Parts: sequence; structure tokens; C-alpha cells
Amino acid sequence: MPEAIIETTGLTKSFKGFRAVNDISLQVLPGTIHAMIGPNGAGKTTCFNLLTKFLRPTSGRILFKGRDITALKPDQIARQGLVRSFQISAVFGQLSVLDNVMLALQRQRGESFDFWGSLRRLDTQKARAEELLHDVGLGAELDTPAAQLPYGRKRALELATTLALDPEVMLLDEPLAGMGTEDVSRTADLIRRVAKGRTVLMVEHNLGVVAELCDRITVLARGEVLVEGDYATVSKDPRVIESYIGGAAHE
Amino acid sequence: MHLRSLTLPLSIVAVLALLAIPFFPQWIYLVFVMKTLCFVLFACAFNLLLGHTGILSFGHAAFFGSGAYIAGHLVKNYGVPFELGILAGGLVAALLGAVIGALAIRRSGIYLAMITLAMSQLVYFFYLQAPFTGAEDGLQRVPRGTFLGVIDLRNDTALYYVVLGIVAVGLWVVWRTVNSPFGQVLRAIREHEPRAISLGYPVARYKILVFTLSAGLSGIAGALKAIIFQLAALYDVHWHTSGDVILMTLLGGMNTVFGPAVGAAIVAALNHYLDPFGAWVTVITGVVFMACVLAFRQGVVGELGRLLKLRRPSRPEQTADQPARGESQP
Amino acid sequence: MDIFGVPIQALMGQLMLGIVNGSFYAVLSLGLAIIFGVLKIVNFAHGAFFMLGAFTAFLLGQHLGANYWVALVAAPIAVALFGMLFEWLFLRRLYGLDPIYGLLLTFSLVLVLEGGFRVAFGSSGQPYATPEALRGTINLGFMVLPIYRGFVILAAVLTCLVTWYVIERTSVGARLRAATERAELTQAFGINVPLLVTLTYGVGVGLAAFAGVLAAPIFHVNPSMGSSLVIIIFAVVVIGGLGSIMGAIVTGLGLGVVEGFTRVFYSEFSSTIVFLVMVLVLLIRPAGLFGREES
Amino acid sequence: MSEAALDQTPATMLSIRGLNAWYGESHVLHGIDLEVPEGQVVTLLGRNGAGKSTTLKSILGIVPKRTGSISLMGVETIAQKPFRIARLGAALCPEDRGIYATLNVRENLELPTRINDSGLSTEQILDLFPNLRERLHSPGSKLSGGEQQMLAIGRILRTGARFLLLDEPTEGLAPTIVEQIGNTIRNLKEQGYTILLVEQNLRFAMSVADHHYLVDHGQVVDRFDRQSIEQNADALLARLGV
Amino acid sequence: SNGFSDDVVRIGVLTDMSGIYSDLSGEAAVEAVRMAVEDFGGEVHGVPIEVIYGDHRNRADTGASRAREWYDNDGVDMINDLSNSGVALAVAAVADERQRHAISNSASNIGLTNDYCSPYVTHYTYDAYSLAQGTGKTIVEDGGDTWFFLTVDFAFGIGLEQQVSDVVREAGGHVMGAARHPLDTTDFSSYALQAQASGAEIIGIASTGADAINAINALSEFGVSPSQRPAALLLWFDDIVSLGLDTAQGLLINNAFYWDADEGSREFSERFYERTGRMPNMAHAGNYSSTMHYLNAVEAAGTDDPDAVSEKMRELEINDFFATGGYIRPNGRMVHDQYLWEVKAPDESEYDYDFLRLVATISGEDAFQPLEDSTCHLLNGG
Ligand SMILES: Nc1ncnc2c1ncn2[C@@H]1O[C@H](COP(=O)(O)OP(=O)(O)OP(=O)(O)O)[C@@H](O)[C@H]1O
Ligand SMILES: Nc1ncnc2c1ncn2[C@@H]1O[C@H](COP(=O)(O)OP(=O)(O)OP(=O)(O)O)[C@@H](O)[C@H]1O
Ligand SMILES: [Mg+2]
Ligand SMILES: [Mg+2]
Repeated sequence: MPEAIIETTGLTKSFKGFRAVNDISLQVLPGTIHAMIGPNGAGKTTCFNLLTKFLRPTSGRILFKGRDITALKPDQIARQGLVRSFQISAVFGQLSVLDNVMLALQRQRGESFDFWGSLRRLDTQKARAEELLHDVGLGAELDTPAAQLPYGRKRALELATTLALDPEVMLLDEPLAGMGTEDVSRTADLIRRVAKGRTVLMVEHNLGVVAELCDRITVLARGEVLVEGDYATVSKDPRVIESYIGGAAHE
Repeated sequence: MHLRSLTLPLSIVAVLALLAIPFFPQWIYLVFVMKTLCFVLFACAFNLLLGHTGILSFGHAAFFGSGAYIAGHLVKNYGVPFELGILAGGLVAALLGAVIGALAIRRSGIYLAMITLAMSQLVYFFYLQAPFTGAEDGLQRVPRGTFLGVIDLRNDTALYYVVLGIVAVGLWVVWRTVNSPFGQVLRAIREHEPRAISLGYPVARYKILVFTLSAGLSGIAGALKAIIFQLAALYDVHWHTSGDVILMTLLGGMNTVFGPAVGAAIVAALNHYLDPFGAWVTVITGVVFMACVLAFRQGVVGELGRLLKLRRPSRPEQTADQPARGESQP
Repeated sequence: MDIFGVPIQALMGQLMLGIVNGSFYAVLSLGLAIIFGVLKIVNFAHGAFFMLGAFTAFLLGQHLGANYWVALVAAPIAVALFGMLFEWLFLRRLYGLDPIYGLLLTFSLVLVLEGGFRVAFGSSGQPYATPEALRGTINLGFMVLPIYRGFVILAAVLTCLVTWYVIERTSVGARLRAATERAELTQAFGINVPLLVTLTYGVGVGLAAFAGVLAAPIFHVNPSMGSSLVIIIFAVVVIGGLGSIMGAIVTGLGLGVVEGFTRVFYSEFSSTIVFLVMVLVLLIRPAGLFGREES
Repeated sequence: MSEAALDQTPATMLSIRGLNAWYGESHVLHGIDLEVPEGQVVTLLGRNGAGKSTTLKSILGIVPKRTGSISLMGVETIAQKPFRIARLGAALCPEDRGIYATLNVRENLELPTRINDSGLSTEQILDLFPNLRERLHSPGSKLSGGEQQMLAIGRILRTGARFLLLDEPTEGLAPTIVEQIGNTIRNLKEQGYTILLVEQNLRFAMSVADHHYLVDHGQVVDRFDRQSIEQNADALLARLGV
Repeated sequence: SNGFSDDVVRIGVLTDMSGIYSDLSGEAAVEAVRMAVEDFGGEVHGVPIEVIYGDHRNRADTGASRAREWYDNDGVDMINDLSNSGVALAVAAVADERQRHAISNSASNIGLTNDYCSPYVTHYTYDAYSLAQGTGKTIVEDGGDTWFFLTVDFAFGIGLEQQVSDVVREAGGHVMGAARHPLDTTDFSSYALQAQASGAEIIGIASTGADAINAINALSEFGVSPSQRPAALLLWFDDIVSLGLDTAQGLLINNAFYWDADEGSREFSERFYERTGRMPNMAHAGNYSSTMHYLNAVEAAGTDDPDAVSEKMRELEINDFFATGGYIRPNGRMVHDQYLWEVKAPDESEYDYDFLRLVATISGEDAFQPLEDSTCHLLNGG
């Protein structure tokens, strides 16, 4: 079995006594699409916040490609190639769709502190940005302020922005939340495409999508890992049905 | 921003008007214009934080005043030449900005505002006690000196063009910053800080840098004021001045680059032309401000921009003042 | 025995006076804290309402011959009504916007009120007599305390405790706290939150006015008596921890004392000490002394 | 599907037509239509994120933006303020339980306004959920999830509202309590309450409800009554996402 | 007409119209100047005299720019009042540079007749030095020789405190100490206590306006007075009105003018009261007197040329209800008698505004800084 790209040991986060995430040991294998599911409040988002250091773990270690990143700052983690998206869509509302992506592209160039430089310096990257936006089907919306996009397209834009960083690992928190059916399928395809050559860890309530996209699934409940495995195993597991999917409860 | 299309012609007109002013002394008083220019620079510099980074500083008087006192002190008591005095004023203010900024940005929102306010009160106390400031009598009789040792600045017109030049450069720096890769990141921080972090930007460093920049420019504005009036006074470091600059910025429109300039002009004009109303000035000013907050929340320039937008068919646009609860049907 | 050359006796006296001032801070910051908690607006006009309270008392005496005790009740109510009108007409249009707009609006109100009263009553102010019952002084051994000042402490602390009790222990208070915590859901339980908000503003400014009436006999009643107050009061609230009622009260009293002692040892700094304290507190304990850490 | 099923019932407690709802720009409900006959129990089924909770919130008017028509006891409420809707006699037990951390159990319990005195007394509620009695004075934040859920339900029984909207009342509760709540709901029904229930636990739903609506992507995609749901149970489980 | 720069003599009253000093000068000051112009006849050598006013908001820069604008654009020949020392100094600088006249009646800073002196600047009614002399010297001579100061922590207060201290020591008294309070202190109880502890006989209040009022309130509240006697180094008549006699009684104050002093002052004051609804304080009287003097000088000079007028102003003697035998020194100091008053008790006051009893008269020569001590550059010249 190959070396895990993300590995947590005993990861725990408690908010004044309340354990939102409790001793989670997670292994995400490189090149896989790994889903994290569970009822509301299971601790999925908190997990993401811990992995990207938006929250400081109460205890436990986080390894990225074997290196301990538990002590790093969020922006450092991002620069290491571990990039997350947010549950409630996070785009730069007043900026144009294009600028949203340009912002991500601009980071690799060391110039972001040059307040004396002109924006034109970045034009070289326009082509790349447009290409990315085209991929997510926003090719026609380049100059629209992001705030004006419908919710679903926002998620797409967010995805494009994340991709612009060309991250090794993407953490997507409910990338399909609040999307209409057609958006869902489009975005699902997109995720599958871009996942090639990367690792994806995603939170998703839409089990249909999870079923077809994901190689591996971790089910959380009350901050703990309930089951882990491929979709078949997981969806059959009585505890999962009981605690998450509902239905054949305690018969 | 649809104002863009108008920005160029408007600014050309403005520049020409500004250049012409000295030839019509009976219409508008030169020193008043110079004073206004100082506040224009001050407000635009301040807006680098409020408008473009989304940081509310309630202590910018500390930078403005420091600029004034330092420049005044050096020029008066050490015979430092005009341009060096201005520069020093800016530098000291920038330094102060870096320090206060570094402390303040560890918090956000109202807490940040209060920290900056508190720090500026400490600075106020310093200038109140410092021997060279002359306390409430102010640092008086600052010589205007000469520009580059040739142009005699005791001549208002000469001084005016120099001030105009310096302020223009200052505004250019602001504009440049806003429209630079750096400014782009600032906007990102304003729009969604966590996202900016998750894109790998060391947000803290950006904030400190923009704080320093804003403070420095504010300092230069203050320094200019000290030279123009040949004095620096406590009011320049008083928290009222911090309040004034917030006011100017909001009146002009904090989501625009040069809106604050307009705001500054409005406030200055109110102060200057309301004298005939005697004791009523304060009340009138208050009413005007109220009307502004309630009527055009985007600020004068902001609302202008909105009107221009409404003209064109475009998607309903995100504005601060959308109805909180949704619309209803019969 | 001395402390830095100041006899312990004198210090006791200063402590007492510090508490008197603290009581004013407590009442004022209490009002400000309540308003901020519910409206999420920094009521910059708080000092102006303080002044308004004092002036209302003065005017009631002048024109209606109302004595101190009547004024002590009537003035706060009158001011509260005025405040509620202001909230209802203007302030509520700014909810959900950047708090800075509320700050600006209330600031404009300060200009109107202070300017207006200066036009009407001049700048050098009016005397307000101490009520007979509370004239004179009592000897506490370590100092002679004017009876009225003692009364101020009692009245203020009592008011604070009552307010605290109402908010923390009664069903009305429960509704208020509920509205503060989750306005939406609270409405869904049939509670008229908008009205609650208006009332809250009324209570907040009413408290300010009450402090004003208490202050009238001690400080000169003049239009600018509250102008420099508000930033100090807000500093107190922030130090105490936004949203913490007890925090506001205790910090108010505490800072009164701190300020009092500063007046003995480094008097020039006494108007600045509050801010030094605030910087330190905020950097060490971000949410303030009594505030809950929110993310 | 048959309108007939509903037309027999005399009065309609709630009738929703073309309900749309948004969170910011996220368009969540795309034209919900549903009827709740007086005195009956109706459930909304559907997978996570389908829009069930949002539907309930919309009925009480606590979503940022909503359009369409919601008539409650014959009154059109789409334009009403939430507290007025509540005073018509609707009470919500929200998904996240909506316990106030800064209020203790008694305060939480007695917060909602009583619209008439037909509701249970505090005593009766404490009898119903004995666990709450011990914790009467501890702050809401300190309760266990189960206790919070009991409190959330008890709270709305006090108001005297005849129309209860329960959002996943069994979520995260021990089987025994789930039983207990089931019974509560049943005898509430007997007392003539009308109940709109959001439930992911199909078996539970079947055990208490007269009608079922299946919600997906913010639309009603199917509806069943007692008989039809029995037959389609397995198919339904699949559609619920398994 | 010939010697007049433009065909009008324009007088600008630069004062605090809207701020904390608007009672001490403000609109009433403008009225006083208007009265003088009317009494003068409204024109000089057939040239009309015009009065305009402006608000300096107690901000030196605002004052300075207003003064500049007046001199440069509006042909203002003389600026009067100049309450607030900061403003006065700034305007004096402008006046000197623009070579136009400025007269300060309500500022106290003696810099105006020392480092900042100018042939065009006149310091008319009083100054910190005269306050120190008037109050300090006289009181010590009356036997009040141990002092404690409540000083506003500002150049004005500190300067005043030091001057009085010197005077007191010279006259053989002792200074037991001082408490420095920030500007706009509302609560003086703490300082009252310190003053009490000091045991000094005289408590010198080196502040003005609201500060002084609040200080006096606190002193009486804590029963400091009358056992210890407060002496307000700069208290305006208006302040006594607003303090009320109950609180103010027994106060010793130094004022260059009291409405009820004699026939002349009563006559002026009653007319003034008619027009403004308030009794004039020393600044208002000074506004009137100084304007009158300026106009006399213009008439005598037959021109509004600043230098000519300046000479005449220093040449002519001032004899009116405000001053007898008053004259202006080369450094711009107007020398005239000063008076120390005691505030009457309520029962001593027989009619409205019957507030003060004369305690001592200080001759101008004693009251004001001796010429040889002045650092004014105009002096060593000639
Ligand atoms: N900042 C916080 N303070 C206190 N409790 C928190 C905080 N953030 C999350 N929690 C709690 O931690 C638990 C897990 O939250 P989290 O957001 O991770 O759930 P989730 O699995 O993402 O749920 P969802 O599917 O609704 O997003 C929840 O009970 C939540 O109430
Ligand atoms: N406050 C919110 N802001 C933005 N989107 C939201 C918010 N609340 C819910 N949503 C989105 O609206 C959609 C419907 O949410 P809703 O809570 O109604 O689903 P649900 O059917 O109740 O799911 P569950 O079974 O988890 O309760 C989901 O996609 C969810 O992500
Ligand atoms: Mg989540
Ligand atoms: Mg002339």
C-alpha cells in the first residue's frame, strides 16, 4: 500500500470541552478522490479547518508527504500545495471572475508586494486564467463581478481559483452544496477531470455523487471515524445507515 | 466600476481647474485650496486601509499629526530644508504606522479600531507633553523656506504649485498601489480574508505594509499642512481629526479611489463657508452628515457611480443597502 | 505610613472618589454595552445623551419647577423616548450594514445636540443645585465626603445591579439575550424583536441620561460636558468585554479607581491611562476582561 | 399523484404554492407545493441538503429571501413578519435545536410567547421529559444533545400553537428517546395538533405520519400516503441516497 | 479717497462663534466692535467702516488661514478679539508678515508682546503677567502667603502658575505645591482633596472656562472654601454668572473691567446689555475700546496705512470708560490699570449682576511686564 500523502494521528479539536473532532486518524492516499461524509455537525468542516490550520488542533499530528506540518501557518500550508475550498462559497465578490483567478495565479510570481508595479505585468497570465475559467464553463463570464454569479457558478469559480494554484492536494468542502441538478453533474465531471494527477479530499452530502466519484470514503459521526472503506462497504454498514443515512434504524 | 469611463475626462478637467486657481484669487482662496489638498491626500491615504483593505483605523490623527510636528520641528528648530522636512515627516509617520499597525492587526473589526484609537491617544499625550510642541499654543512660526533652494515658498502661488505637485504625486502613489498586484491582494483580503489565506498569502505582512504606506502618506499630508500654515497644533493629533478623516472618506465613498478626495473637499468647504451662520455651524454640519449617511450611503462619488450604472442594463448589483428580508407577493 | 510619599489616608480618600467616578462610568458603559450587544452599533451619541439628561433635569427645574427627585425619574424617561424616536426614524435604516455607518449617524447626532444646546444656552453652562436632603458632608475619618457623592455611589450601583438583574434574571432579559444570540429564531418564537431593539436603545440612552442627572449637581451643566466622555466609556466597554454586562459595570468602577490614583501619582496622564490599559488588555486578553472569546 | 387523498379532509392548516427560497445567491427552494390538512401529521423526506429545513424556515419567514404563496390557517403569510406568523399559531423546533446558550433551561423553556393557554404547563413538560427537571437551572449550552432536543420540543408545546413544525426531532437521540418522542407525537396528534415533520429516519416517519412528501433539490418530487409508502419503502430508501 | 487702501476701512472680528469660548467672546464680541464703529460715526474721513466676523473654532490653523484670507483678499485692515492664545499667536504671525493690524483682547499669552511682538500687533485688555501681578502680589500683601495651585496641564496654565509662583515668592509667600490636571477635566474632587491636604491658605486656580468652573464647584462642594480661599487667576464675568453667587462667593478674581465700576462703564454696559442680552466682560469692553482707539488713530493719521496707524496708536492716549491714561508701548502692550475683585455673597448682592466688590487697584506700571524684561525685538532696535 503506497505512502499516504496526508496522514493524521490522534487529531482532536475541542471547543470548551465539547469535542467536535475526537482522535481522528486519517490516511489519504496520493492520487485518490477521498470523501468524508457524515451528519451535520459530525466534524467534517472542523477536520478541514484543522488540516489547513484554520483551527489549531487540541492534540494530534498532521503529516503532509511525510513532513510534520502541525506547526505551520495556514498560508504556509497553502504554499506547500495543500489548498482548501470553503463550505459557504468563498469568492472575492467585488472582483471580476477573471481577477479572482488571476489573484491565485499571481501568487507564484514573487511580485505581490510591489505596490509600485502596474497590473499589466500580470497580463502574461491572462491566457492561463481564461483557459482555467473555460474549463469550468465560465469562459463567457470573465468580466462579471463574482458576487453576481449564481451560487452554483460561484462554486465552479472557486474550483477554478483553487486549480490555478495547481495544488497537489485539494480539500473541497461541500463543492456541490446549493447547486441545481445540472450544475451538480457538470461540477462532478469537472472534479473527476481535474482530480487526475492530484489528490482530492472532499466533504459531500450528495451520496449519489460520492458514490460515482470517490475511491474511498470516511464516515464521521460525532467527531469520530465511524467506518472507512469504498462506497459498497460503507453504504451497507448498519451503523452508517442508522446514524447518517437513516432508514433501517434499530429494528 | 463604470465611473472608469468618466475618470479620465473628469480628472483632466480637475487638473486644469487646479492649475488655473491661482489666477482667480477673488473666486477662491489659495491657502484654503492648499489646506483642502492636504486633506484630500490624507483621506485618500486613509482609504487605502478602510476602502481597499477593509480595515477601520480610528487613530490616523497620530500619523497626520506626527507628520506635522516632525516636519515643523525640523524645519523651524534645525533649519532642515522644506523638502527634507516633508520627507522626514512622512518617514516618521510611516515608522509609527508600522509599529501601530503591527500591534493593531492582531485583532480585527471594532477591536482593531479601538487599539488604533488607544495608541493614537498615547501619541497625543506624547505631543501634549513634549517640550518642542508648545502644547495648546502650537508649534508656531514654522518658516516656509524655499523649494530645492530656489523657489521662495513665502509666495502663496509658488507654494501652491509645489503643494499641488506633491499631493499629485501622493495621489498617484495611492492610485498606483490600488491598481497594482499588491492592491489586488489587498482587495482580496477585504473581500474574503480566509480565502486569501487559503490561496497562500501571508495576510499579516500585507496589512502591515499597507498600514505603513497609508501612515506615511498621511504624515506627508500633515507635514504639508504644517508648512502651509507655518504651524502644527494639537488638533492635528486629536482623535477628532481621526473622526474627520473617516467622515470625509464615507462622504466621498469608500469604495472608490478618489471619492475620499471629494469628501475631503466637502468637509473643508463646510468648515470654510459656514462661518456666516455663526453659532449654528455645528448643527448644520451635523444635519448635513446625517443626510449623507441616510441618503447616499455609497458616498457622493459612489452614488454617482451607481446612478451611471443603473442607466445601463446590467444585473442587479450587490450593494450594502439591500433589503434584509426578502420581497413578498400578494 | 506613606506610598510614594502619599499618606495612606489620602489614598483612601482618592479610592473613595475613584469609586464615585467609577459609578458614573459604570452606568454609562452599562448603557453603551447593552446597546452594542443588541444593535451592534457603537452609540457615539452616548455622551450627548448624558448631557441631554443633565440639561433636561435643569430645564424641568427651570420651567416646570420640578425638583431633583422628579427630574431623576422624568428626565431619563424623556430622553429615552427621544432616543427611541431617533432609533425608529433613522438608526434602524442602518441595521445589517457596516457598523461604521451607525457610528457616523450617532456622531452626527452629537454635533446636532451639542451645537443646538450651545446655541440655545451658551457655552459656559448652568448651575444645578444639590437637593437639600443631600447637602453637606460626612466625615469618614480618612476624608470628608460630600453626602451627595455618597448618594451617587448608591444610586449608580443600585441602578447597575437592577439593570443587571433585569437582563440576567428576568423573562424580559431572557428575551433580550435571546434576541442578541439569534434574532431570527427568536422572532419565530413570536417575539417582536424590532420592538425589543427599539426599547433596548431607549433603556441604553435612558441610563446615560440618568447618569447625566446624577452628574448635574456635581459637574457644571454645559453642552460639552459629555463630548470627550464617549471614547473613554467605549474603552471601558471594550476592556470589560463587548457583550458582557457585568464586565461593563465592574470595569467601569475599576477604571474610575485606576484613574483616581493616576491623578495622585501622575495627574497629567489621568485622561490617557484608560487607553494604556485598553491596549494592554486587548493584546493580552483579546475578548476583554469578562468577554467570551468568539471566533 | 392524487389530489383526492387530501380533498376529503375538511380544513387545511397550511397550503404552500410555488415557494422559492434563497440564502444569499444560493437558490435553495425551486417552487415547493404542499398541503397540510388540519389535525394530521405530514413528513418531508429527502436527502441532506434537499431543502427540507429551508421549507420549514420559510414557513416561519426566517430565511433571508422567499417568494411564492404560503397560506397558514387561511392567512397569506408570505409578507408577514416572523413573530406575527408565530402568533398565528405555528411553532418551530429547528434542525440545530436552537437552544440559547446564554439562557438556562427554564428560560429557554419559557421564552416563546404563549398565544393561548391551551399549551402544556412547564410542570407537564417536565413530567414529559424528566431529564430536564434536574438540569432546570443549568445553561442551555451545557445540555447533552439529547436533552437539548427534548428542550427544543418541550419548548414549543408550551406556546399553545396548534401547528408544530419539527425538524428532525429524532436526530442524534438514543433509540429509547426516539420511541418516547414517537409516542409524544402520536398523542399530540390525538389531541388534535397538526404536525409538519422533517425526518430522514424513514421507519420512524412511517410510524407516525399520514402523508409524506419527498423533497429533492428544493422541489417536491413525490408524495405518498400510509399505504403507498409501505409498498415503495425500499425504492424510497434508494432515492434517499443509498 | 486718497490715503485709504480701498475705499473702506474693514475690521474683522475673529472669534470663537460656536465653541467652548463662544460665551466669553463670540457674537457679543462682534456686537461690541459694531457698537464702537457706530459710536465713532460709521465712517472716517468719509470712508465707510465695515465690520465682518469669522469663526476660528479654537484652531490655530483655521484662525491663521482666515486671517490670511481677510488680509489678502478681503482688504481687512484690522482683526480684533482673537480669543484663544494659539489662534492669537498664529494670527499675530500672519499680521506681522502681511503688515496689517491685529488686536488681541481675550488671549493671555504674553508671547504677543515678547518673541512674537510686531508693530502691527496690540495686546490690549490683559495678559498672563497682569493676572499674576494683580492676583498674586495683592493677595500676598493681604497676608495670604501660602499657595497651592490647581493648574491645567497646558502652556497657559503652567505659565500662569510659574508667574504667580515667582510673584508670590518675591512678595515673601510660599508655594506648597500644585496639581496639574488635563484640559477638560470634569471631576476635580481628587484635586480638591489634594488642595485640602496641602493646607495652603490660597488655592490658585490656573485654568479658565469649564475647567475653572468645575474646579471652583468641587472646592466649595468639599468645603475647602472658605477656610482655604480660592483665587481664580483667570475667571470671566460670564463664569461667575454661570457659577452663581452661592458657589462663587468670596472668590478673588482679577479683571480689567467690571460693568458696575463707574458711570462710564455702566452707561456702556447697559447699552451693550440692550443689544446682546448679556453683561459685557473685560474682553467685550476691550473689543469696544480698542476698536475705538484704532479708529481714532486712523482718523488722526488720515490714512489706513498700517505703519502710520501703528505710530498713531502708540502715540495717542486712551481715555474712556475702559481705561484712563492708557497707552500702548512699542512692543504692543496696552498699559492700563488692573483691578482685583471679590465676589459678593448672595445676600450682599442688591440687584441683577451686582456681583463684585473692588479689593485693589493695580496701576498699569505694576500690572504689566516691565519693558526692560520684554524680549521683543522691536525694543533693542531703538
Ligand atoms: N467555533 C466553534 N465553536 C464551538 N463549536 C463549534 C465550532 N465550530 C464547530 N463547532 C461544532 O463542532 C461540530 C462539528 O462542526 P462541523 O462544522 O465540523 O460539522 P460538519 O461535519 O461540517 O457539519 P455540516 O455537514 O453541517 O457542515 C458541530 O457540533 C459544531 O456545532
Ligand atoms: N445558512 C445557509 N447558507 C447557505 N446555504 C445554506 C444555508 N443553510 C442551508 N443551506 C443550503 O441549502 C440547501 C438546503 O439546505 P437544508 O438545510 O434545507 O437541507 P435539508 O434538506 O434540511 O438537509 P438536512 O437533511 O441536512 O437538514 C443545502 O444545500 C444547504 O447547503
Ligand atoms: Mg461543514
Ligand atoms: Mg482699506
